[in-house]
Amino acid sequence: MNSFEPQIIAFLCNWCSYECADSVGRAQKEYPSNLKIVRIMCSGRVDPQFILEAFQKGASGVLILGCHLGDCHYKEGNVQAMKRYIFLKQLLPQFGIEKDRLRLDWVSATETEKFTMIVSTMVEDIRQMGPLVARR
Amino acid sequence: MKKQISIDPVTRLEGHGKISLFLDDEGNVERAFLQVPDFRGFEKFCEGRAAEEMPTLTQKICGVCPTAHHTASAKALDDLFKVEPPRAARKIRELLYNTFMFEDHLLHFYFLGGPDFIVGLDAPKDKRNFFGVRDTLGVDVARKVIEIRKKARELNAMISGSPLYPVCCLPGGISKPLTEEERICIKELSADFVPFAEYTLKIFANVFLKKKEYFDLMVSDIYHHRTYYMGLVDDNNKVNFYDGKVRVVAPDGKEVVKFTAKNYLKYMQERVEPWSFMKMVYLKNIGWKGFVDGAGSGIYRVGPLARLNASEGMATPLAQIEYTKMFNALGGKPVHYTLAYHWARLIEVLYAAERIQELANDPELTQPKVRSIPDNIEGEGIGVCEAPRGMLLHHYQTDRKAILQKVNLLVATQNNAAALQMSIEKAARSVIKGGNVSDGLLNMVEIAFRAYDPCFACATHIISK
Amino acid sequence: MEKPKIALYWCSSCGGCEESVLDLAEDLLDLAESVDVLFWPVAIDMKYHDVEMIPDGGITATLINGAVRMDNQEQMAKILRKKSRLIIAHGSCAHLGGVVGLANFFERRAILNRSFKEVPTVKNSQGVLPGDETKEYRKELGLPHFHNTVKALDQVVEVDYYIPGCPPTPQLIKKALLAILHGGLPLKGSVIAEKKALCYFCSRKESKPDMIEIKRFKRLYEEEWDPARCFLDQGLICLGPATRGGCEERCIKANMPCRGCFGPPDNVADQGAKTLSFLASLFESTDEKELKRLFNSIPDPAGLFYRYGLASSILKGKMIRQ
Amino acid sequence: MKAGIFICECGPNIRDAIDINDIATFARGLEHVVFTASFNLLCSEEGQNLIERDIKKHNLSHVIIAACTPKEHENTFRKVLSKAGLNPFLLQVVNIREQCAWIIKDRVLATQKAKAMIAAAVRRVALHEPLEVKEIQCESDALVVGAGIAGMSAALTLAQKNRKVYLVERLPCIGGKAARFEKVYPHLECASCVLDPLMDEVLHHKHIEIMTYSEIQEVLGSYGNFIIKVKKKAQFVDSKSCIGCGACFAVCPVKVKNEYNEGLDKRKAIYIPYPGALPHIAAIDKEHCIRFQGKECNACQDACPFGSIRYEETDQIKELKVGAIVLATGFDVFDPKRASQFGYGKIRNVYTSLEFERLLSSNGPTGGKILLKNGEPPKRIALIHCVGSRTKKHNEYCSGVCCMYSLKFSYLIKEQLPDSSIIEFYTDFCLPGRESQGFFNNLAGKEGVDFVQVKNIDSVGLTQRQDNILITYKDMHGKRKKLLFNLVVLSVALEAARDAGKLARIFGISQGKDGFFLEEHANIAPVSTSIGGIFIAGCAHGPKDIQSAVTEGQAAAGRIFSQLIPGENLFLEPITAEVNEDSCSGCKTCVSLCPYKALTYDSVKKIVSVNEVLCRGCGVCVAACPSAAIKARNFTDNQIVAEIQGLLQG
Repeated sequence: MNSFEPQIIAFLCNWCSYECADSVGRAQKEYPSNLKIVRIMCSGRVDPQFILEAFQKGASGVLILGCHLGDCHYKEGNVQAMKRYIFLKQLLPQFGIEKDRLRLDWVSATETEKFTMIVSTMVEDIRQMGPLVARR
Repeated sequence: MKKQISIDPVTRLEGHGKISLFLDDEGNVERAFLQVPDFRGFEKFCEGRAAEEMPTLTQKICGVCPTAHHTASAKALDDLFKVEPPRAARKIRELLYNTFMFEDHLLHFYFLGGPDFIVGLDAPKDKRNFFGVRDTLGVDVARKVIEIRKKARELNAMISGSPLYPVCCLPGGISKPLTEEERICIKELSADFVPFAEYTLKIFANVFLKKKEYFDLMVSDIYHHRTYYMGLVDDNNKVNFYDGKVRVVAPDGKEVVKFTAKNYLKYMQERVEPWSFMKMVYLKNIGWKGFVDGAGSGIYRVGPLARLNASEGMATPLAQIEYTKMFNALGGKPVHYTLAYHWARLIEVLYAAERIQELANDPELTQPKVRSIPDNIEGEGIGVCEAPRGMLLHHYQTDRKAILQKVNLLVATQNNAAALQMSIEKAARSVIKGGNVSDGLLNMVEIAFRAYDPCFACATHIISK
Repeated sequence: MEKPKIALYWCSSCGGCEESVLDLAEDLLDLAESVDVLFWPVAIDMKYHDVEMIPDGGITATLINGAVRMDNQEQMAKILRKKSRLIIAHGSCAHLGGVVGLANFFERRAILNRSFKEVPTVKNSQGVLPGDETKEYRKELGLPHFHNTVKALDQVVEVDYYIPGCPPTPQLIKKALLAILHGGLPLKGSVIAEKKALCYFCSRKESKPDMIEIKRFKRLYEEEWDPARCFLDQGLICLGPATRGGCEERCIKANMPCRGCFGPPDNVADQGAKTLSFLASLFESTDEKELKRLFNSIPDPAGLFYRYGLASSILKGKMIRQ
Repeated sequence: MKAGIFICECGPNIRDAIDINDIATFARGLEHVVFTASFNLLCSEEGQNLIERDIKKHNLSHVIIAACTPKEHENTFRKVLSKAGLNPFLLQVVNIREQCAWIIKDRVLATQKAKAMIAAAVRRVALHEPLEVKEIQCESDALVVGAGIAGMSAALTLAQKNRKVYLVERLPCIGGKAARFEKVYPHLECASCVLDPLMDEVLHHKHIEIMTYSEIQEVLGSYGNFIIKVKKKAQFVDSKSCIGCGACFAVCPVKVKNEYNEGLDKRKAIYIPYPGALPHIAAIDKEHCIRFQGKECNACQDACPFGSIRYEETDQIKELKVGAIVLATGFDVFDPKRASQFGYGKIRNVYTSLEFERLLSSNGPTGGKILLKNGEPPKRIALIHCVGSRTKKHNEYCSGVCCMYSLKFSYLIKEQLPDSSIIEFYTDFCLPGRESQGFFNNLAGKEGVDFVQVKNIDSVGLTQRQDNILITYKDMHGKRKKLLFNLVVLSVALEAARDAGKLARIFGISQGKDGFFLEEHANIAPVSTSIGGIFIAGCAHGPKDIQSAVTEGQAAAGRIFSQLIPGENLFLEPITAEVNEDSCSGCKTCVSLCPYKALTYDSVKKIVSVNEVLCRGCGVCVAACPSAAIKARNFTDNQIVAEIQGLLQG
């Protein structure tokens, strides 16, 4: 089980969180290579279908990062993201997916510490949960 | 060296079926099996669903008798939520239900079971179907059959939205009342139901009663089994499709028990055979004695003939006349001839048609109040009704939020399952001798179960507790 | 000239699709004139060995209904694929997996045990299961294998067209058959129904406000509702916005909300996820607790959003336990 | 499809952390990929030429560039594609520097991840569609609402570069509130010396069309092409011939409170707001003129030497076509009646700061003399800060200007009444900027000007004592104290204009919870709003001093200059949403989600349409659409799903 390396898909919004990932890079702070980033304009673009696709195609966890509430580049896109996230989180257990495999959080462009913290704890948590096997 | 013959799939019935015959060295039938090779496992996946969705969910068990499942389910919910539908709602449900019985029974006579006799047992197999019926009785009759069926469908669509799958039943009533315009329209649509039912009985008379070889076949030992019979009856022990008590009569016609559906667990038990997905129900207190008939065996039958055997008459005048006529012609109650199911079925068609007319003329039908809103969730509910093929029972248990925890369903054809097996085996043994097998003879085996109008789709989706 | 040859077959199904063919009523007779029906278990006496006689491509079109649950159904579907120039998935089960697909919330074992061992009506002390070896005629009496996962037809064979619906309307079946007989079939892979979602055709459309604001979802048994007003606006879940149109609004006419039997519109991979998406946007609240409460006021969301489409949804069912 | 992959070594940055050859070979093996190259520095002139050359040479149809973050050079590389004759959007940049090289120390893992990312990019770019940068023709004229200091600066700045500007003012005169001040800080210049030339220029500028006594009724269209309905209220005086001689008000029998002097004196029903108000033209106020109550009266008409009175005049609706809008609709002051402890309106000689400005003003009710109601000059004067500001009860914010104008008052009082003694009651001083502290220090030195700090303003209470006013308060140690005054000025908060809500609705912009118009972004887009082409300036956007109001007016003008150029088209963001009319069911799910009002329901077609001018391409509507009828250009569902698959399965 410990040898299991989870793959985590992260949806990052162009303005705060993707910028933050870049800052982390520029600061050359290390974080687990398990995280695979998909760049979108706004966390509000995240369609629940994307999250299910990720789980179906082999992700053991999905992370959504957006601008802090109130700081959304598009005013309230992140609010919509949050609503769908909360709804989907409630639904996942019926599909045998633990709620904690899906995570949403807010990071500003400068919160590099928070970013690396979120990523490494999530990778660790999911390594503990083990892999998911989707029906074919 | 044994020889196996299989009829696969068995045709002109609802669902998947296969008959396997095993001939001994003399070419005589040693054993015959009616296998049902399909299973959808409905049972499990209704757990966790919302109770109020069950009438529209469980009816997908069977596209031939969805209205039966829809109704049994709704009645189980009435019980679960402890609500009594308003009078108008109950009557509309009954109207919906009788129209469905009317239509479904006719379908069997003209499309499924009837063609064997209307077209002829000796007819080539590609003729033994509705198109053959069209050629035999003439295209006008065929068109009339279709027209009548269409009217029945329209009538039900008006009440329930869909001509096939009703969606109108809710705990404590139905989703919409009927307007006076609709009632008038219903009257017109159903105007020629009774005449057509009588006409169909005439056809039956011509085919069966006037043709000696068919009458002899009907009363021959090939298709004869002395079993118990079960059916719903009203307070006067008259046949009722929508509601009533469960009455069981012995092979000698005497009542052995009469119980309310709520106590079904006391009286009914199921058996599993490794060679079929269809479970077989039998009378618990008598028990399973193998595939044998007689008072000593718990095997019983349901459906049209069983209902007539288990009752003391029909609640409508014309049907009552036909009822007496049949028992007189076949030597009194109970009738054990499997092929008489065809006759009993058409008497029920007449009854349904008469009942539809009564209801269509009932002023209460258009009262606006059609729902009673429940104020508590009892947590357990049982609903029963007479499906075309026999008694159907839904049993639900839910949590406080009316989410299903346990479900149990006893379906018409399961009640007949053991009898079906006996019937085809007996028929096979009687008609196939000395290795002489032909399509015609094999069909003689098939007519043994077609008489029951079995529904294997239903029978293999038992949602179990 | 020779008539087109048609076959109908059912996999794991209820027979409703057959009935809806009979509901073609008088059109059925006319159609019967212009085609040869080679195989149709519910209506005519042709057996499997008759089917094997048919040369490859010998059938113009085969309508298959029902989901694929047993291995013999998969085999038959493959045989018919070979024999037929066109395969048409007929009805929700063949199209999406249908109600049967809900079984994908459970494992094979649990489903069998439930009905054949655990039920109170069953007396089965030896714990016999259908498909177990029989004492007599072991081989001959074997039963087909019961798969762990229910599949839609196009998950086992290539499907040319889809007729959606539980059941499909006779109109759509007619439309499809006429297109087959007289040409004019749409793009391969098309679903033969409307492109737009049900909402567009709904008689209650005008009553739907730009912004719906509801405090919670109501259960169908809780109260009566306005027979003319948008269900969503009344707090009743309706899958209309996420469901393909063409059903003739049967349920709406009966004053009942949509349950999604026509499946998602084109380009939607997961009807349930989309339903969740649009429901989430109905709420003003941004408070996590409140939103949880709102969502939890939906009983059995997965069973409702995926009523007909689970088997063909992105996840296809519950994750498999290792 | 022929995809080419260019890998940037970014000097040692990527080269040292990732096995370039390994990923190049891997990439070469991917479907659609016909060409791979790596280079030391792709963003360099040389690198760009190399890309352009290879695109042409191998006639590539799609390009993947594995380098640094797209936020750095995506545009650079898009230009390169254009130069090479490819649509710039057939490009996908893979961020292997920030996301691999710099954050994964293990070379093997870094290389592995880079491969997955490249595989994902190839799958994604295969689904890219060429996008056109759409252009729309647009009006370069502008509408400025509110002819206060901010509005005038915006109008002038625009007009100076020959933009036609419609300057709409609700009142009969321009200049806003500042025009009614006597002197302005920090240099105590006379306000009219500062403003009159400005107003004059506005008044006579050939590119500015002033519409006084006018109100906005309706706004249609969007950025570049607004259509505005303006109601010009009847003034009943011919603006051409009237010279404002005043003969008419002498004879007018009706007297009403003069709101332009904060009701401190009376005016007639035909009037000019205040001496020197511009334009200097009389107006009849219909509400009070007895003629319009049905009485027989021609007094003004008979008295007018120029025959300028036009009783028959009616309201006119004028339609304007403009490309952009500046809202500079100003503020209103806090009404102290809402804070009863100050006894405002009950106790004599208690004034709001705005009233006091009029008392000080040479064109005000007293001709600039500071007098008590009894005509005597006051001896002891109190100034109370923060009335209605910095308290949860009323306005949580600090109005930011009250300290300075209160200090200004002290200067001016001392100027006029050297022997008077002044006490300023305050809790804190807000003196930002280069000049303020000095302004305070100079005053603090003055004899007879004292500052009393109180714990909080709510602890200050006023009561009438004969002709005097008793002020009680808690000092910093919580001790109750009393002092006697004969005149008190309340430094009231600046609040959102009373009609801000109505305007917000008309223009479709948002308000903050304090009622002021909401900017698009507090830091990086302070004068634009969520609605493209609508800008805000001055106190309509929040409390401000004159300097900042002017700055914002000019800034708004600058935004318009930079985007609306006469004869040139407006370039639209190509990455926007697009509605597929065949699939849209008109379920309206998306409509309320769009923060830019870019989505509207077409009740004829029964579906929704996108206004690409307003859409910013966030994609919120796309995710919500249950019919997948909305496409997010360059972020389509299948592009993103392809990327996900690539990342997970290579």
